[in-house]
Amino acid sequence: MTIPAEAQEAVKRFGISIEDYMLPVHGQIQILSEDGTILPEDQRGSTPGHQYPVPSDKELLEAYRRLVIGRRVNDQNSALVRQGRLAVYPSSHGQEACQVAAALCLRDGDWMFPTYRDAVAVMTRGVDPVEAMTLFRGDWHGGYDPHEHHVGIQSTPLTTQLLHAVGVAHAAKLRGEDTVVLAMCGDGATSEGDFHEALNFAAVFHLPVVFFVQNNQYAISVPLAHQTVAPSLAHKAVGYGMAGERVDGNDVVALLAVLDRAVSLARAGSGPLLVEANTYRMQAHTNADDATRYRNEAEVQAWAAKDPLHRMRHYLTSTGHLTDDVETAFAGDAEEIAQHLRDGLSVEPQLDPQDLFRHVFTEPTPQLREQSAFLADELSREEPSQKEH
Amino acid sequence: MTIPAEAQEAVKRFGISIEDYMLPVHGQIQILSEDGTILPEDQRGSTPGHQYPVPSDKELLEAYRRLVIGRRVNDQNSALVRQGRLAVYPSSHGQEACQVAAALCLRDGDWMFPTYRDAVAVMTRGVDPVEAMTLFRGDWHGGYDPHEHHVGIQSTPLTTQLLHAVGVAHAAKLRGEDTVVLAMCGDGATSEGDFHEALNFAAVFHLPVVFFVQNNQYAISVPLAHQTVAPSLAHKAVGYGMAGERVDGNDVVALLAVLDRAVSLARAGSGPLLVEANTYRMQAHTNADDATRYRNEAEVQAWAAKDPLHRMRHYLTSTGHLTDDVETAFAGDAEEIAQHLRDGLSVEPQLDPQDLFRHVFTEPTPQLREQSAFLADELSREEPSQKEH
Amino acid sequence: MSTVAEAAAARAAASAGPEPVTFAKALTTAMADAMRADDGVIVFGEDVAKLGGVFRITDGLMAEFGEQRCFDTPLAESGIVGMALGMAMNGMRPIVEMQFDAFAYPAFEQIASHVAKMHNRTRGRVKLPMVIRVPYAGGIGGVEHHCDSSEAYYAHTPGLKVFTPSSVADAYRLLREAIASDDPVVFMEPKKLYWSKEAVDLAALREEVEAKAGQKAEGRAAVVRPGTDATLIAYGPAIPPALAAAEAAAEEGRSVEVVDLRTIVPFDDETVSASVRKTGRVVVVAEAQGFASVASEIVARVQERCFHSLAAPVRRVTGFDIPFPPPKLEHWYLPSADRILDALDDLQWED
Amino acid sequence: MSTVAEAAAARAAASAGPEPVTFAKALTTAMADAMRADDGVIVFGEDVAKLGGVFRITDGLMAEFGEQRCFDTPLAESGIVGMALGMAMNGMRPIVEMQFDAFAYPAFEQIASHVAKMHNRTRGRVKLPMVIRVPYAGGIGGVEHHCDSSEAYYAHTPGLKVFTPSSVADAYRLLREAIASDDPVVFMEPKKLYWSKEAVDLAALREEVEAKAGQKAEGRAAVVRPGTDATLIAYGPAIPPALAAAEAAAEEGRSVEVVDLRTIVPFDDETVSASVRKTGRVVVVAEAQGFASVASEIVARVQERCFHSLAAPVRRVTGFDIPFPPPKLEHWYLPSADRILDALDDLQWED
Ligand SMILES: Cc1ncc(C[n+]2csc(CCOP(=O)(O)OP(=O)(O)O)c2C)c(N)n1
Ligand SMILES: Cc1ncc(C[n+]2csc(CCOP(=O)(O)OP(=O)(O)O)c2C)c(N)n1
Ligand SMILES: [Mg+2]
Ligand SMILES: [Mg+2]
Repeated sequence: MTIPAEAQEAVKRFGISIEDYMLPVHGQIQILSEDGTILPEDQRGSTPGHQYPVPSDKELLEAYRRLVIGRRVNDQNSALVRQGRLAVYPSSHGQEACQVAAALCLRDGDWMFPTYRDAVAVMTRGVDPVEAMTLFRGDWHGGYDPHEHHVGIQSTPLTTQLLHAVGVAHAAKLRGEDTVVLAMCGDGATSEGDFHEALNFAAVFHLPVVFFVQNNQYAISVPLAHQTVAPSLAHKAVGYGMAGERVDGNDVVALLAVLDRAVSLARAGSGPLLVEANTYRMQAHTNADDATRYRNEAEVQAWAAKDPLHRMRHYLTSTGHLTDDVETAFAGDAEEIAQHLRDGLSVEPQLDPQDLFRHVFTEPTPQLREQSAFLADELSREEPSQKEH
Repeated sequence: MTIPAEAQEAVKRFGISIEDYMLPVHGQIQILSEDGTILPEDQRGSTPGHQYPVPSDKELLEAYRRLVIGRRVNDQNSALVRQGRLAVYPSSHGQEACQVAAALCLRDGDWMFPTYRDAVAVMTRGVDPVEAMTLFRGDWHGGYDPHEHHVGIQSTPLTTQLLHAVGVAHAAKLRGEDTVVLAMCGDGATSEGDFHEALNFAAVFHLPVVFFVQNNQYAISVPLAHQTVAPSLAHKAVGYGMAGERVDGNDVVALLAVLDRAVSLARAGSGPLLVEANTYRMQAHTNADDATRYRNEAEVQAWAAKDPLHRMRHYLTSTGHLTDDVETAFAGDAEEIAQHLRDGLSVEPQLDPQDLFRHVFTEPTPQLREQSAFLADELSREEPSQKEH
Repeated sequence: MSTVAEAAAARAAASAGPEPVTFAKALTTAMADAMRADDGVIVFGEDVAKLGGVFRITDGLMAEFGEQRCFDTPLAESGIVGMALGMAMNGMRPIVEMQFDAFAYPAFEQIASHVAKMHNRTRGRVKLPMVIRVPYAGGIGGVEHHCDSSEAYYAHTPGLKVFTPSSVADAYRLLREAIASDDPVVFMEPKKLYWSKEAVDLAALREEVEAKAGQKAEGRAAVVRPGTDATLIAYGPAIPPALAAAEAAAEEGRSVEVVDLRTIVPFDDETVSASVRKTGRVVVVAEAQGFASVASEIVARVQERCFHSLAAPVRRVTGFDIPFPPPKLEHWYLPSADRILDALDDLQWED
Repeated sequence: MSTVAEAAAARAAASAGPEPVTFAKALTTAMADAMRADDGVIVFGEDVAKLGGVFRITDGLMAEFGEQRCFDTPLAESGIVGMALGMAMNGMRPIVEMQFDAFAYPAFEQIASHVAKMHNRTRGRVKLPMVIRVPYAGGIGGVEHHCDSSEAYYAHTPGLKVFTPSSVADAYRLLREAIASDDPVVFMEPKKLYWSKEAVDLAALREEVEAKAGQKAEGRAAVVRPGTDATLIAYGPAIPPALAAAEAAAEEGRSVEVVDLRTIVPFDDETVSASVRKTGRVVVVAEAQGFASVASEIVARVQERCFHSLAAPVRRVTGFDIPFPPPKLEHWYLPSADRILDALDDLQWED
């Protein structure tokens, strides 16, 4: 195998084996304790070759602001489902640290490939929240232009988007651009064949892709133990000659540290990396799911104690960066977006039946033109009263 | 993760980490040197938890006999292709040690799931050589009954058969049977999604499957370096919480040692294992391929020096187990099978056009009955001369 | 959804006696009964065990039969189907659930290249008694990839049987037959019918099936509404709108026969042709996009076999040749009773 | 294979002037020309680089354009198609090769759920100018899984264009059009035609295509042999036997028109219907198994549109509904000129 330069560096500097470079830390990288204090360096779970600096206070304060907004967005959207304004919403409540860090670690020109659960990451990246909700409101499959913010359409067929991420990175690399691509998926999704193919392609073509797995312990009702018996999901990196890392997914400090380094390694030419964030889906899979069927309240409560917002609030307050005024301002920012969501989603979308035929191809085929005329004719013959569906 | 008992044992006994248990040896297990002498224990590439006894002389002599037969079968079949008796033959010339060991490590009740290249393994397992050639003669898709010798049909769609192996093992396990299943594939095939899914299913359901990868360095024209940048294919085991091992694929002694242990571990309940054999495809991919387009003669010659037969012949002669008489007897056994192949394949197979419809379902549908009648009618109207196609 | 509910209610009202049972319940009961009757029958897939499936079709099976016979797998459809194949080779009768239509596509190679062909390539030595359950089609407001009608992919693949019930009794009967079949069956379940109810005596059906008393449903289309002026040929999710259209047509004085294929493979040419010869006018109704579909096949067969009985070209009412629309637009896509009535009106009655 | 060779020879003889060129060469040249014209065009897949593909269709591309623009991938078809999609999203025009028809199945989810739908779901914001080349069909004595006719799976999937040339000139023209298309195209190459030769001036064709001079072939069926008594509608591998049958029919005094679809999606109803209205008798010929196939669709469309012009039911000559047979049995399966002639004879000429 060709050992990437960065890996060679680590191997040399720390006197570790190439496998040690690839193998994630045995536990996980954690910087902020559950009660909101920065852990001493020797308690962060790091090993030689796996050491991380603490991000700047400025970065952390902004991350916290995004956490507050993310939580508000999750709760607002869940409420909008209950009010019938959204058809479905897969909430990332409890995973906001992952969502926020995934967006903040990227530059403008970089790309992100999210799943259905990553709406908060998508919005944090700059996509208009209402546009991001189009899929879940049900007036179109995707509401935003992937090219505008370099965010792939939120993917439902599990894991498939990782390959699109690989392709985007490959194209950029062929053109000599320094784009990094963050490819996201869940723990369950790692079992699909496309996961394997995406990681291998990225490794073989030595592409700047950071694979970011939010291990929220469940794939709908199926717990991680039925998904894999590997020591960790990050261990899967080894099989591709890739470095893996495991991080506390409720610790936005550690997430930023690990993802920032992963992105800069990738940009510098290390090839792809795999980061597993250990987190928890605090709510049901979607509003259609009943989580009490497969997990108990005690488990949920144990994770509630690790709440990502709570930890950061405590830390930033204790360091004096988060004053009541700032907290109020952040809450205001969050409320503004919640209001925007409420407003945007309270308007019934204008539906045009002809949209059915408009975008199948760049130009409709004769067959589609015929079908479009057929529907237009059918609708024109309907009673006016029936037109309002 | 649940650490299998055997792994726990290794971890305890050798004071190694669970990752050390899963990680293959850094080089490869080799017992017989290229010039045919048994290597001293400290030169066999083993590490704590990865030590292998030398199989018995009786086992080795029988293995050599099978090697001689296997080589003869490969060469005979290649000749039959040239004579037009076979449509195509993917030869395992150079890989006979893998072929032989794969069959010999199993008990009668065990199952084997071979690829198109594993005809020698299939025959070594007891399948009639002519029946095994049906696929390549082209008179039917498969010529033997998979249930008779517990050998799956040789699979062309790459890697798909690993999942069938997993299913067979799962069914046996549910019934409390101690069947072990050997699932075979090539280096190229490890890149397919089904490889990932098969290894993961086997690991999660803790099934007695030994995945046996013959890494012959090429997938048609594509060399291993374009297939993976992992330290080895055996390293892929780690990502499934499975133990991996790497063995000299031209050393039947090491292969038997490693596979025998893998099979007995699996039978004892260790869960699945992954064994990578490092070998070489001495001839073109099939007769239709032109290997000079993508590899040079020097490389081929370097591997010729590692020939699996040559090494064993030297070793067994030097220990006195292989006398001229025995060698002659083995050559006779080989010639007998070659003759059987020549005889069997010189007879034009009896073709029945109605076979087209007979086996699609257990009972033909009305549609198939109609189509069958249509063809019968068509053929009955043909000139007698045209009937002989 | 009102059409569906109405049609179901109408059918429920029509038969007297037994309690109303949902389509979902009939499927669950069919699996449970088969599992009771044969230890080799096992059920697995994503979320089928503890959760009972996202549509709750496997609800209670793990509780009754244990985690060995009803279990969750890692999230990988090719893995599920490939493993099922191996288990079927080795004495089991697996039933696997694909969570939604489009999520069976990762298993396409296993289905097309192995499940469909294993019996044939081994000259019948390997039988694959396995069922691949696929909840399919729309009408439930599902987002993209959750409402595909994928039956044509399977029906076009030789070696697969394709069943698709549209009534509660058929849900039970056909699933029992699929499980009992030594051939692999792709069992397409119209999602929108899961919650439809009919008064059906499942216990009586069980007895009938287990005594092999009644006629097999496999390969036998059902005339679900008799008529004399025109024939609607449909299956699965298209049956409710077809029945509603026939009902509406009756009010306008037109007697429309509705034929439910029940199994697409094998196909019941006899029943279909008999109806067409009688009425001479045909509309084929299917929810899937029409191009190169099962509906195309029905049209082709009907005109091949009944050409001289046809008073008008066979018409199709199918989905458009577009990706399944988002929830708020699906009503424009789904074949409605009105659209079927329009097609019926078009059958050149003036001649 | 003699029919194929003969038909090709006949066509070659018919046109005078330029050197005979193989179908394979036309494809290779089309890719090379497109790569010269546009840096964004790249080619990848299994064995396409150093080896030039198992059929040598990409031979010489790596040598001329370098390993960045023509490269081998790891052995994983879903990976190939999924990565191509990402590259197409990001400014490239990838052409990927699936080594054989059945080996595209692992990519089915990527093709059906993403390649086909991306343009639509993003309201046209993401274009996918990519070509998936699939060598398909039989007639080459290939073993199982190497001779599937898989066009119906793609043609049935909305959002995919499906092209399939049957002549050397069309091989060049259609592949250039596919590469130039902003929509994804599944490009089906009849394997048995790779070695067929015709006298075609590729340089002239190049000029024509690059000057956008001629009419586009996309969506335009070609009347490859004019006739008045009956129409054979065919495409891809079925064209040679159709032409041979027409030739033989002519000897018996029957004038048979042969229509080559060239592109299945979009479909050229105009040309097809015009021919049918003229002749009134139709046989649809396709190599794929017939059930729920492209042939079914053609029959359905023809009877929908030309019912009253039809003097007899539209007949189909297709593959049987069985897995593609082993090499020694394939001649019984493949639509032959004789079988087509039988079907022509059946078109109720007595009436
Ligand atoms: C290919 C495919 N199979 C099945 C599904 C149905 N499904 C949707 S989400 C889900 C669980 C995914 O779990 P995970 O990857 O852990 O992500 P999470 O929902 O926990 O964020 C399943 C099975 C799907 N969307 N795609
Ligand atoms: C799914 C699939 N894709 C592609 C092919 C075509 N193909 C046949 S053999 C081969 C190379 C396989 O290489 P490897 O797995 O290393 O096995 P080897 O031939 O070297 O024994 C390829 C690409 C196939 N048979 N199946
Ligand atoms: Mg999860
Ligand atoms: Mg190989």
